[in-house]
Amino acid sequence: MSFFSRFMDGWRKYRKPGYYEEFDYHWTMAIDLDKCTGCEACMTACQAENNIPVVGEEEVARGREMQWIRVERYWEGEYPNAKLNFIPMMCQHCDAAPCETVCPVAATYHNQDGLNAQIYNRCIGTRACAVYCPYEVRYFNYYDHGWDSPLEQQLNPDVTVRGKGVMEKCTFCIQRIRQAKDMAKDDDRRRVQDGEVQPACVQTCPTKALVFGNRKDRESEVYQSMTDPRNYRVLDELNTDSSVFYLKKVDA
Amino acid sequence: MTSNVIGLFHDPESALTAAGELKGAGFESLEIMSPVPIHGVEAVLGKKKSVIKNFTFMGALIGGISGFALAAGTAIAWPHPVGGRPIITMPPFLIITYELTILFGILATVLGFIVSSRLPAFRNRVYVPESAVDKFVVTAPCDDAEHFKRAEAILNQAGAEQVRAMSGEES
Amino acid sequence: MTTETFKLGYNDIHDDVVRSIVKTGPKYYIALATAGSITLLCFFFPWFYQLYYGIGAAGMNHPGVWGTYLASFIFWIGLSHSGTLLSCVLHLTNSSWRKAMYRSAEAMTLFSLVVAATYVMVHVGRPWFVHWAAPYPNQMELWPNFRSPLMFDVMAIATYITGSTIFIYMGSIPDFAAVRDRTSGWRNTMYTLLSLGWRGTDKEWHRLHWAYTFLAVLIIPLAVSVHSIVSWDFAMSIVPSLHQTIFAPYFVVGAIYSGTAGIVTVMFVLRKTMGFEQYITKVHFDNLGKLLLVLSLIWTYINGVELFTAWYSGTSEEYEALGYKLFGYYAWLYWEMILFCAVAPLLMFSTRFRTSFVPMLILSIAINIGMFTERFLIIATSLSRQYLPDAWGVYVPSLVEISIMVGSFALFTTLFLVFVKIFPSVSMYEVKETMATPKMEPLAPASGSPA
Amino acid sequence: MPNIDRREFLKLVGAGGVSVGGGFMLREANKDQPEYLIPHVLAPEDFSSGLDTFYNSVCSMCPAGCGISVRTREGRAKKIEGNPAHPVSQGGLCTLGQAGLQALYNPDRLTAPMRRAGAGDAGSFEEITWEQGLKQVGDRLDLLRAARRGNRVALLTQGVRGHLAQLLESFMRQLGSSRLLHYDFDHPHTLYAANQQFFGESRLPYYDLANTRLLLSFGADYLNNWISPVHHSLGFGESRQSRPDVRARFVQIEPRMSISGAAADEWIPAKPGTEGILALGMAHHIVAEGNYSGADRGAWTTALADYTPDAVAEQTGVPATTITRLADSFADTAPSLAIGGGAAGNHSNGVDTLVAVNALNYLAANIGQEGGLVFNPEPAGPASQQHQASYSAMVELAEAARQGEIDVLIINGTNPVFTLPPTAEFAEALAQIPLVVSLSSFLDETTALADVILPSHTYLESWGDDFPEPGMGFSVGAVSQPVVSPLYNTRGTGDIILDLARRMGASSVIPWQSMEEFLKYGWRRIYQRGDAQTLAQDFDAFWTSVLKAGAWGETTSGTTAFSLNPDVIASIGVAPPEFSGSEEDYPFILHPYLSANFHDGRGANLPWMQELPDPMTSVVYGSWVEVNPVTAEQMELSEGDLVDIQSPHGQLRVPVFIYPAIMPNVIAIPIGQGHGEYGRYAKDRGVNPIEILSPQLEPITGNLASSATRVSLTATGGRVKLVKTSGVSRDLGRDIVQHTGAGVEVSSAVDNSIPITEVTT
Amino acid sequence: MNVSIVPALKVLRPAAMLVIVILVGLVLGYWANATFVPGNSPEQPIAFSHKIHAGDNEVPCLYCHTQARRSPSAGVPAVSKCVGCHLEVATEKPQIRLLMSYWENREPIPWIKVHDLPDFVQFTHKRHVLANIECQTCHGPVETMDRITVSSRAVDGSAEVGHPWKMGLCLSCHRENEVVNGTDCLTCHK
Repeated sequence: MSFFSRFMDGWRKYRKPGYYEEFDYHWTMAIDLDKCTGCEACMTACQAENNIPVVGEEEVARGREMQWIRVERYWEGEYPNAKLNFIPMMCQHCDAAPCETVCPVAATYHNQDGLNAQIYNRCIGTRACAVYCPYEVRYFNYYDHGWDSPLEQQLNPDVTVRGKGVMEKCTFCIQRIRQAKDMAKDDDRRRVQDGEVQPACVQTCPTKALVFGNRKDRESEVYQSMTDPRNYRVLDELNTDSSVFYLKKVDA
Repeated sequence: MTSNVIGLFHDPESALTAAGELKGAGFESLEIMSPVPIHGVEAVLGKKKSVIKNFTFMGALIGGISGFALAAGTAIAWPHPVGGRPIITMPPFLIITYELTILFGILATVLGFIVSSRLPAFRNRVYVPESAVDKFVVTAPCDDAEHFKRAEAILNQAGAEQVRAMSGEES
Repeated sequence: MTTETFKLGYNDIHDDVVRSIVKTGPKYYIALATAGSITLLCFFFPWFYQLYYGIGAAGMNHPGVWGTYLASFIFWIGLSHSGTLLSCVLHLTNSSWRKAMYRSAEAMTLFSLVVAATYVMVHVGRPWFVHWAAPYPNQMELWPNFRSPLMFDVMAIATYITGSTIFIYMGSIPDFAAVRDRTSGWRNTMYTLLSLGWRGTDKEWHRLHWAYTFLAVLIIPLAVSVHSIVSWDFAMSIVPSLHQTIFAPYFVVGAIYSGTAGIVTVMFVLRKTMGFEQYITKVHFDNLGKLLLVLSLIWTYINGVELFTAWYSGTSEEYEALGYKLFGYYAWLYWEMILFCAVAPLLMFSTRFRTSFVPMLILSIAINIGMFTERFLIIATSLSRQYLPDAWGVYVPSLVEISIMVGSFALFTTLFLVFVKIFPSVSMYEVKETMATPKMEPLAPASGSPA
Repeated sequence: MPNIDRREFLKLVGAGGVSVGGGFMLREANKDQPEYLIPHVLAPEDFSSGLDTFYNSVCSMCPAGCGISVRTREGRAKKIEGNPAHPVSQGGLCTLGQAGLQALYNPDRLTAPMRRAGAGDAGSFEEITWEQGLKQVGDRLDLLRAARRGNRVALLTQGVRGHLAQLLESFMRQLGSSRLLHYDFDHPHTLYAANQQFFGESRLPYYDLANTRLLLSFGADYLNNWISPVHHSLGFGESRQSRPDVRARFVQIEPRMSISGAAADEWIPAKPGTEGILALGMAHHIVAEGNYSGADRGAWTTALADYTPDAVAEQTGVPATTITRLADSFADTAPSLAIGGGAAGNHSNGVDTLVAVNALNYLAANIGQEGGLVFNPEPAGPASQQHQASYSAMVELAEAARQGEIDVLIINGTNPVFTLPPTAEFAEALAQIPLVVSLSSFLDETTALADVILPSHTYLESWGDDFPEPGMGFSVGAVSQPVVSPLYNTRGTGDIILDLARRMGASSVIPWQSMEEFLKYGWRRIYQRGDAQTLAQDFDAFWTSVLKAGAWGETTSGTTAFSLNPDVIASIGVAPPEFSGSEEDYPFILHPYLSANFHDGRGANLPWMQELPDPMTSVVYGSWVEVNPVTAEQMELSEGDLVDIQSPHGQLRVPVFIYPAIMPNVIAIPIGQGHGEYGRYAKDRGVNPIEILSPQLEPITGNLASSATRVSLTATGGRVKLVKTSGVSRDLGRDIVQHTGAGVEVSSAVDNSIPITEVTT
Repeated sequence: MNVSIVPALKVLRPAAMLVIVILVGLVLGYWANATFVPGNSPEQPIAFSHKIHAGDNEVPCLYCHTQARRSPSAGVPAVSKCVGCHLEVATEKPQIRLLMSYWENREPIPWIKVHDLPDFVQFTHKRHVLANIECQTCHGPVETMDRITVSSRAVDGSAEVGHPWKMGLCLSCHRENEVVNGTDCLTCHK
């Protein structure tokens, strides 16, 4: 196909948004804040699954901690009526992600499954995406991290270990998604069924506050949750159109 | 190799008059070398039309088109959905277009200058170093002694400080 | 038009300028050596360390992922903004007082751009892959993302460097020719090539004039676009107190402001060191002073507007950011900036101040310090106060960063020192233009005869 | 081509040659270095390179006994996940459980048997062979046993259940020693005692959070580390949102807001130690209001006569209205549930307090009810409750040692030197014991004082089993199998004990060669019960299926019929708590609590746990003391100020953290940091509040009343930067965590998404 | 006097030529190495010949590299597998003796990896084998090699000899066969 005809096709196809609705998946997470107890099991699970390094006390003191998913805490009121609200915060996989537009080398972009992709080996480390992300969930490798032997034997072989100068963030455990798709292919299924794939955080959550699945499947658990009347999205006013839905805390 | 008659003047005005008279006397392709651009040369040696502006314009035009083609073409060849924007995202592409317009415009202008001013000089051209400092020099090609006589007369008449013959390659 | 600035003839200018190039005293070499070694020690050495260790060598952290590197980048881009831009404007408005100074002003543009470009490399996490930001055919079949404000930057700055290089070169062709005639040896070779065999014929003058004019016309919008685009690196984000429509004009004005101040500094130095007392005079300082004053007023105004809108918005985000800027961790820097860039310049209302050299020098330096702070604050304050309070944090520059910052000035100086030995740092022919052209004299007896 | 003279030509040629070489080398230089492909010699049948293998096992990071399934790849454990089939964890897992991997791959593990080098000081050891080590110990045991002086041997282990417990028991019986102590710092002795008193059985009932509609928790941090946190969390989630149109309400009563307090709908600060009084106050109200109409109503009325809401309000500092409100709703909602424990149980009146809580359940008729508390049957496997050592039991042991009554002390896992207050003088006692043997996998404070170290496997390398206490209303069991081959020259605890048993000539009674063998022996009996659920054609099938499933359960449930012994009612009553130290000298009450990350300190050597921000404060890598904002203001303290905390028995220096939800006269310090040994990640970090606890006892159980120490607080003027990950923990009206009333609003988030994300209908 | 830049150019000529020669030289050297030096082809601990096994005796690849069918990594056979045949076959050859010595000492054979991908690429053999793509497409004519060499047969222009595996190679193949999400970065990089 000549470049010109390719150009003209693209020209016709790509002038409007919404050109990739035909794809099968739109991975989405729903987090029930009424269930979340802030136990942070998700954080450790994520760290174990995704080879997230431990940076050490000094680096944390300098604000260099690495947590793809972090539990934020917000106090409300004063003693004796003080309340503490937790909210797990990870990459929201926005469909209108500010971070994607700014990357000069397209190291972060939106893939057809509604994932906000971060390609480590393409990243040149301008860190612009981290500035543009209103959720501040992008973490930068300020240097090469090490694992005291034999801790490195625990590293997950399916996830790249990031080197210095590279941005990283939550991937919705893309390696698990790929694996599930692979299995689906094995028995000639077109789609991954609901519940077949769970990110580490969702899997471990003791209260089952986190739900993950394919939004385009109307029967899926996540679709039920995200359409729950309590749903809202953090910083929705910014129109980032995020794929992580939170269910409001209930006051009773 | 052609030989030229060369008149050095102390001031632009007399140089101009000299040039005017030479022209009147039927000398062709006169040149005035000066340390600074002289006002009113065109009145004497006739209007000059510069092609540079055409170069600039064309350059800018090509730049604009190729700029947009570059941005849009890249986007289409590798359609990365980004930030929920359409693949062909006008505003940013227009900025790229704008920049490339200017870039090509500039380059074309230089080209235009090179071409139209017939620089750099590869042949040995007639040159009087003083003209770079403070003298105003009128040169006219004249091949035979008789022409030279007439030219010299005119130049001296116009108040040349010095009149020489000089040979240079036709450039 | 001619101003009676110069009481000397064409010859003297030649002598002065050529001397300034050919005659080199020990002072120069000492200066060059110092600047060069500082560059190595404070700029390249820490940078290489950072390449080896990672950006962690700098003080950047989680909310504050951008820091002094980017601030310096903007600063240098800004500094570049008066030279060529100013000289273009003045060329088109054909104001004569520019002519003695514009050459060095343009040089300033060029070199600050070079420094800025190096800063991009310093800032980026993996500079060895930075070429991926350039569109070229590669086996990865992947080209840059032209939707990114950073790509605008790449384009704009590339264009700008090309443009201003060409502009300064074009402007000095006749002078190269002039110097060529006075030099010998390798210099002569160099200038012969540089001057392209310029003879100063009426035709060449005519072409040069037009080419130069067109360039000027092209470069003015370019320069404006460049700094607007730099501002968009920030304004296009949705970070509170960065996401502002006023940013483009704000940056452009700030750029010209700091750039003009920079010119004043450079003028002063040239004047003292190269012995250009006759060419760079009170007049220039006076005019530059007026310009600076106007710019400072505009700058102050825009700053006020920024604060006002932030305050008026009343949203928690803007409000917190504002409060943090005025009274937060970096507050002292903010007030320092206000003092240097908004208050001090008011002195220039007095003509005596404008026309006295040393005070102007001090002021100009103060202004640039203030402007650097401004760039730093724009990044530091807004990044440390974003949407999620839980993720707030403070960024403090590390030693490496500071040293590189200092080093970059040395780098600039080094480049400039090299420049003054190659380029005629005062445009001879244009200065001549501003002088009284020789007047008609009684006919001298014809001399000489056909060879 | 212009003419070139010879020299120039040569020069060019030379340069050309050199640069060609250069280019060649350049290419050579950026060829990548070779890697190796090391195959098996004999491939194990369940091995396949590049594919995951999952092994189900049991988590031993805390006593809860959750089921885990471990993902391994090429013989390396990569990830621990909750085992969905296991009734306790049901697929969930807590932070500590996740971090088990770092216990396995910890750089500071003991890699081989060691012996104290010479008479050398603590910590200097020389490596020995297993034969040497086992011989040294075995011979000694053999001698003592032969000499009928087996009682001079003591075995101190962390709380273990299942067949390992049984093994230890018979081992000690063979020795003829009664000194078998299971010691955990956080073992709920008072709860067992209270149940003994009230229900007449010293066992934990099953708290059915999942189906309850109102939970009153008296000081029990049930979501974090009380008994079975993961299971409670599951229940919490269930009862909160998973039931249509029913949402349980959670009320937490404690002086310092714990994680459970934060999760609760209502947090009520009651004076430390008065929780029981509060419970009785509510009981009084329930009875008085006639919400209770049992036969023994009269008895209750008399028993609770003094606990009028006003009197109670006066003692507890909780307004009477609150008490009555809670009492009413507790009685009205069915099923409702009251649980007590944690700090509330660790006071001088601990047992009475928990009895009072049980009484509440009784009065609200929650006992034996779904959604209330359900009795458990006898656990299917061996239990160890009777051997659980209270504080005073440990003190006795130490005393005995000082008297020279102990020749050999075998320590397995537990770390008393760290978890006992210095007043118990345990370290000194160890010095008196001729032969201290540690089976720990890490060089913790206690092991550092041992004479011989026989390092045991981590739980991911060894055989074992567990019968979670409490069961799930029915008895549950699970076998924990090795998921990776041992990393180092270590052995399973069971195997070591078996070996020692052989060496002391008890092999006639303890014939098994390995723990696995012994387990099979034990489980064969379970199999022979022939429960319908576990029916399999033969034992091996049963065994493999248990291993595969990672869990086993039987549906025999505990007693449902329950009649209260009348004289219990008469005895009901909670005395005001006693504290050590006078209120004048020590104005504050110290509230030490189990850290979310480190449990009782055992997690402190895991880097993940060290770097995991504390859920409530987001502090990492250190200790802090939580102070009420008002108090802090009065004392002009701000975050990071170093303060001296003085108790009658010691002093600590800690940075201050301003904690919005703690009573003004209470200060809290997390337990877990402040190790002097225990590896590079734990060593010399933060402080250990246990060090300054007074030996205040709970009389009935002899348990340490760890929340009953008074302290004073003095600013030192020093200041440190408290390392934490949170910036500002207040959302300044930004509505980040949104709330809604019980009523439901129509939402917008889905509707206003832009086209590309529209849910295709 | 006259003016022209030619003399100046003359002066510069030698220097200019030197520069040109050096540049050309560098490129030439690099290219020569890339073209004529065979790709990564290390000496293996045992001189195992794919030619004999896969070529002459036509042992199917998947007989030894069993994993390739169901796992991301093809895997190398356990020593036991080799021994399985060589207890009977060609027992007295020196290399087989070597093999046996490994077997008797229960030592694994430290094969050196020839075909190596960067760590940030997550390639899975399974999908490609199941898609009936010949091993040779990427690994070259292994059955003709006595010692495994990164060969040029894989190259379809997008990758130079000696290092056939460049991203372009994967991409072009994915494009031609229109793999679903075949050009999505996340397909290989995670």
